[in-house]
Amino acid sequence: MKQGLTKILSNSAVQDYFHLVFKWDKSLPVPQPGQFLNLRVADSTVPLLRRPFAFSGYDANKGICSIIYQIKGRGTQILSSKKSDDTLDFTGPLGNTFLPFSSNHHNILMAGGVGLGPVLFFAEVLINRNLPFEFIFGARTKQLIPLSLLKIIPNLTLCTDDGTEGFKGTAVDFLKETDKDRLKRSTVFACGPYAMMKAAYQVCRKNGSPCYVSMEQIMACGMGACMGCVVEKKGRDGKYLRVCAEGPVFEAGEIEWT
Amino acid sequence: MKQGLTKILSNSAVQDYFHLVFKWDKSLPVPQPGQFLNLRVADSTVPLLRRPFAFSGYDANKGICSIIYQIKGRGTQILSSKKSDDTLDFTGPLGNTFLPFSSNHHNILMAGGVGLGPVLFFAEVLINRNLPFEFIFGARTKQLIPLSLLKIIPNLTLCTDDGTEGFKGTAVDFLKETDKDRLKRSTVFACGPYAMMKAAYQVCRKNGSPCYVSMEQIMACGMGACMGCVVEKKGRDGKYLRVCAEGPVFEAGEIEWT
Amino acid sequence: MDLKVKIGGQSLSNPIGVASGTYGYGIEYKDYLDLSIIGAIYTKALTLLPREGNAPPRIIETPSGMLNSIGLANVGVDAFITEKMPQLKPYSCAVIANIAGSTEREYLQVVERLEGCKGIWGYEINISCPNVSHGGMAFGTDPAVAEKLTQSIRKTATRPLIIKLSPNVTDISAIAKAVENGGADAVSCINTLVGMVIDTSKKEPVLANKTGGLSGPAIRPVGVALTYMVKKAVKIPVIGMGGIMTADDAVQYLLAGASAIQIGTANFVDTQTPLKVLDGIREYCKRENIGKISDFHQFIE
Amino acid sequence: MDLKVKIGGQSLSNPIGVASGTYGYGIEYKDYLDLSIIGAIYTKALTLLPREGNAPPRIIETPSGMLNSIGLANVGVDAFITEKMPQLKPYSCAVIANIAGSTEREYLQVVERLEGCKGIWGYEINISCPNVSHGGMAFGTDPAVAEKLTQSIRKTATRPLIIKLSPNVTDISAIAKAVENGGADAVSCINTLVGMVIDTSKKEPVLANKTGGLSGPAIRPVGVALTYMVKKAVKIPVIGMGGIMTADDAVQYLLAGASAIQIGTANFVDTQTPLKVLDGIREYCKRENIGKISDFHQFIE
Ligand SMILES: Cc1cc2nc3c(=O)[nH]c(=O)nc-3n(C[C@H](O)[C@H](O)[C@H](O)COP(=O)(O)OP(=O)(O)OC[C@H]3O[C@@H](n4cnc5c(N)ncnc54)[C@H](O)[C@@H]3O)c2cc1C
Ligand SMILES: Cc1cc2nc3c(=O)[nH]c(=O)nc-3n(C[C@H](O)[C@H](O)[C@H](O)COP(=O)(O)OP(=O)(O)OC[C@H]3O[C@@H](n4cnc5c(N)ncnc54)[C@H](O)[C@@H]3O)c2cc1C
Ligand SMILES: Cc1cc2nc3c(=O)[nH]c(=O)nc-3n(C[C@H](O)[C@H](O)[C@H](O)COP(=O)(O)O)c2cc1C
Ligand SMILES: Cc1cc2nc3c(=O)[nH]c(=O)nc-3n(C[C@H](O)[C@H](O)[C@H](O)COP(=O)(O)O)c2cc1C
Ligand code: FES
Ligand code: FES
Repeated sequence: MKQGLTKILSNSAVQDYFHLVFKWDKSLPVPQPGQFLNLRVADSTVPLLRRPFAFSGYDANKGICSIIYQIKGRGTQILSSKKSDDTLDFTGPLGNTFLPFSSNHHNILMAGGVGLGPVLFFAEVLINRNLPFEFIFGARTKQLIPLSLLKIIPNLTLCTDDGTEGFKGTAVDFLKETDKDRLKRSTVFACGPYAMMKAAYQVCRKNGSPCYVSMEQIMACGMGACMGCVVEKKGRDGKYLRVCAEGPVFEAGEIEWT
Repeated sequence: MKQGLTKILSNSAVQDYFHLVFKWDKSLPVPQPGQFLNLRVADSTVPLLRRPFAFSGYDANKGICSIIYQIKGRGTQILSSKKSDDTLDFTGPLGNTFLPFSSNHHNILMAGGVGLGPVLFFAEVLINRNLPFEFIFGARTKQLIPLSLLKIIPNLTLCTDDGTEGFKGTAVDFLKETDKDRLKRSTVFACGPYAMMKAAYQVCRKNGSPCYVSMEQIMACGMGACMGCVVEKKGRDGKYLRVCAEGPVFEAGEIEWT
Repeated sequence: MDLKVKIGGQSLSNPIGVASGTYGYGIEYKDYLDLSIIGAIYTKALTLLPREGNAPPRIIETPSGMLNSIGLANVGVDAFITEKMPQLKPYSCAVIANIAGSTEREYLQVVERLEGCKGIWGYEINISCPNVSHGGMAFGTDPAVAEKLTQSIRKTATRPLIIKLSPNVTDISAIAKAVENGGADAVSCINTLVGMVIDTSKKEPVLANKTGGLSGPAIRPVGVALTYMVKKAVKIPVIGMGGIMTADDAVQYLLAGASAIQIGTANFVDTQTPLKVLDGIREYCKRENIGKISDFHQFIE
Repeated sequence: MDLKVKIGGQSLSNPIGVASGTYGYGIEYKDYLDLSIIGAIYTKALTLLPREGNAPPRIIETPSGMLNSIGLANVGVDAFITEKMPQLKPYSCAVIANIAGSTEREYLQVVERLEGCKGIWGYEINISCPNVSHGGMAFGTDPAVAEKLTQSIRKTATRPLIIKLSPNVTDISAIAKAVENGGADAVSCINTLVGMVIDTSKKEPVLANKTGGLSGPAIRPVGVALTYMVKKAVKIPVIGMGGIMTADDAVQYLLAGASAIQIGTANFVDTQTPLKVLDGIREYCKRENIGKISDFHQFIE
């Protein structure tokens, strides 16, 4: 974990998304899938705080990393205006990871929208280790699917709410239709909108499948110091977990879903 | 006077300065030398307030205007990064002008550093009306003289503190050496650092020459509403003049110089 | 939808106001904006005698804000009546006179003169002024003093009486309740926060007056919080302000409990702000199915 | 030049502190910065029992600032002593325990436990906490209550005792004087300003706790002004903070009368801030021929 400056190699629009690729020297800690960076997007006090983004890939040989993001407000707007050779001011890698995972379990990876980044990175690691998995990606409609980012995935199921591509329905709808026996032998890893992760967890719980989710919360420090980024812990006894320190990846049963 | 958006045509570095040229539609009020614009340089709250800049020229035929500025802080830094075709958010023309001036008097125009803009514009108007004047420009050293901006001036005296170009000394030093009789028949118009304008006024007062100066003060509204931009009025009786409304051009004797 | 705002038995055509001290006497902006679209123009503070104000510099920008130490520079109430009011006649916006004084008597004298002037909609009393008869503590910092001042003005004022609260107090709700008891028809909330900027190369405060009042987006969270607190404390309408730049900002104030808002510093940044905020509030009301201003107040407890 | 700061008979190696609540227990930052270069680490507020804090969301960005409503989440004083303090041992920075409580007794109990713990340099008492025995008004809003609390803690505390002042008061100087009388060795100034942000699409406050504390550059002018005022009121050292991002900001506080400063929100933005500020102060002192911290105080009256 450190604060540093690195160089942007490319920052290109892919459908609704931006794919930002930047240098990641070998001297830096190896990022793990699920981990994130906290980026300072401008040398100004507006925006003031860093913005967290999950790693979406790491290539040790090339010494490059990437994130996938969407424009939400001023911070991501500014980020999207950056060009190759611009400097990226980061702290990281931060947080925990999807690993370790069971290699003799069936792995189902699910991503919704901009939750794609960390799941894609996880898939990359599984591919490199020759571990089998299936990958479900959900989007509203065909046009929003960043196909060029998904092309590395061998066992891909696309879901669209409007049925314009692949399965008609959400990623969780598809999960529900998965063979129950197979689901029981599977571990599910999900990142996406809160409602999607909650629904995925409910399906998993019904089938007794382990389920891991990558949570979001507004952050200040990103390193466990400010106690700002908590989510409620299962149990309704007023306990909290810090997304940046205990997470962002949680066993879904740890969370008090609201 | 209005608030509007216009288009930048060029924004180029000239020695220590930037020369920003932008469209000025015929439908807009005709700017006069001495008047200024209040520019919003970014759609952000940092910088928050508009920044005032004097017109440095106006070409009615081409429908273009210009300003000359220097980078001082964040606002001018951002301004300097603008490119042709970018939008310029302005209010103006604001303030009063060097006109009316006596056309049977000898006119001495003096500019120091970034005070060049309004004086240059004034010279342009005099040239267009075929009125004679002399022009004294002072800079620290030869490298800082924006010659390309000064090339329209027929009767130019350059002064450098270090003598690397033209007269060795300040513009006021040169003024002091002007033939007293001619000075007595002259009106002096000056814009530049406070100390320069004050010294020019002292020389003028001694010779009974009228002296007009273009003052600066931090502004908020630029249109006489906030009472923020005052300078002290001559008389030490606690009266003030608003630079944006009563000025920026003042008969130097109106000011309580400090 | 109905954007009318009722205060003290009178109404404003819409909740948009332009804040005292940032809009001169209104006419300064007439070439920039149709003044008639504004609900209320709050004048620069009026005092009994003309005031020149503090020594310059009077203004300095701060992160997302600005400090000012204008020092109540104004033409005085008489010149306002004779020179400024006639120029506002063509416009249908309400004119609310912001009033300052250093003694109770001075406040009363200003109100008395204004009572004789047609076309004024109401009064906004700036109680942040140092109270010379009470050792310089502002009128607005002691509930009892604020209540007494309000009572006295109430006796003279036949028009809506708005008291403008200072945020520089321990318990703004107590002051609000006091002036409500004193007979105020509404409270404005908030005036500027005390602040200072030092020029480290000159080793002196930038403002000649040393300290000034902080305004602009930087203070918006404070304004919204205090509006919310004040609304919980009083039944009279609250007029919210502090850092409003956009319709979304204004809606925050309305949701927090304000019945009207004022735009201050933003006028310097974009003269079209009142119009944009008005349009944006209209759109919000349409989108969110809000029929009248008091509908805003049902959502946040 | 001599950057040492004397407080209560002890000294800090330099005036740079990292503010309570923004630096965890120090160790969270150890991979980012050599903690030994920091003059003083002020811990997250410690309470007698562990606290989980408020419901989320707890944080929202504002123009040039942020609101937080952490709610004093902390491991409790005992876990701090057994688990956190040992990890700070390798570093030469002073550790100042920030202490919170809702009764006088609770403050005292926390101090008592800390008295038994080696390696703690001093205490900073957060008197912005709601005082349950006084109807929820904070300890820091009434001079008499603040003085009494200080006196009681003074009897127990053998280490330097710093009282941290709230800006949300009418007269911060009165509180500062009261705690000076009560035996404080220094005052810290300022804690956060009350603030609120509303999500206009959800029509509810963003923070689950509704209001939060405003910090960051937005409040710097307030911090500088109050530091200046407090310094005029007391003889004990003032520790200034609020929005310090750069050495220039820190120098403003020192010129305003602070003997030391704290960096809070800026740690989130740039973990190198303490180092940069320290270096920048050194350079400023060299350039301006300032030999010791008290030399800063001669320029501004
Ligand atoms: C661990 C983690 C990993 C993330 N990974 C990604 C990613 O890979 N790709 C991606 O596009 N986004 C990711 N996000 C979300 C991303 O941080 C926000 O979209 C971004 O901060 C918005 O900044 P903004 O200035 O554009 O928007 P703002 O104007 O600040 O806000 C727009 C919206 O984003 C929310 N938001 C603001 N700040 C944060 C914050 N610090 N954390 C979470 N939400 C915030 C706001 O509540 C608001 O709803 C991640 C968030 C977390 C916590
Ligand atoms: C009537 C008038 C005409 C001007 N004409 C020109 C011009 O033709 N060319 C030019 O280069 N500059 C001109 N200026 C000065 C110019 O406005 C400032 O240099 C500019 O505002 C600095 O902005 P900044 O954000 O870069 O600097 P900041 O970081 O804001 O400040 C840098 C310095 O500029 C001063 N300053 C900041 N804001 C203002 C302001 N609103 N008015 C005056 N000074 C300010 C500050 O006190 C500080 O010393 C003029 C100023 C006035 C009042
Ligand atoms: C330059 C300036 C002058 C002001 N003068 C007055 C005044 O005379 N009377 C008053 O009650 N408030 C005055 N104010 C305070 C504003 O009316 C308003 O309460 C404050 O600026 C907060 O709103 P804003 O953040 O939208 O500016 C002044 C504010 C500014 C910026
Ligand atoms: C997230 C956060 C948590 C804080 N927690 C505490 C605390 O526990 N005790 C305390 O005295 N101050 C606390 N503060 C206030 C800071 O110590 C400091 O007084 C304030 O943030 C102003 O400084 P800044 O603008 O540099 O952040 C907290 C501030 C923030 C931003
Ligand atoms: S963001 Fe600070 S603890 Fe997680
Ligand atoms: S800048 Fe507002 S009166 Fe001149």
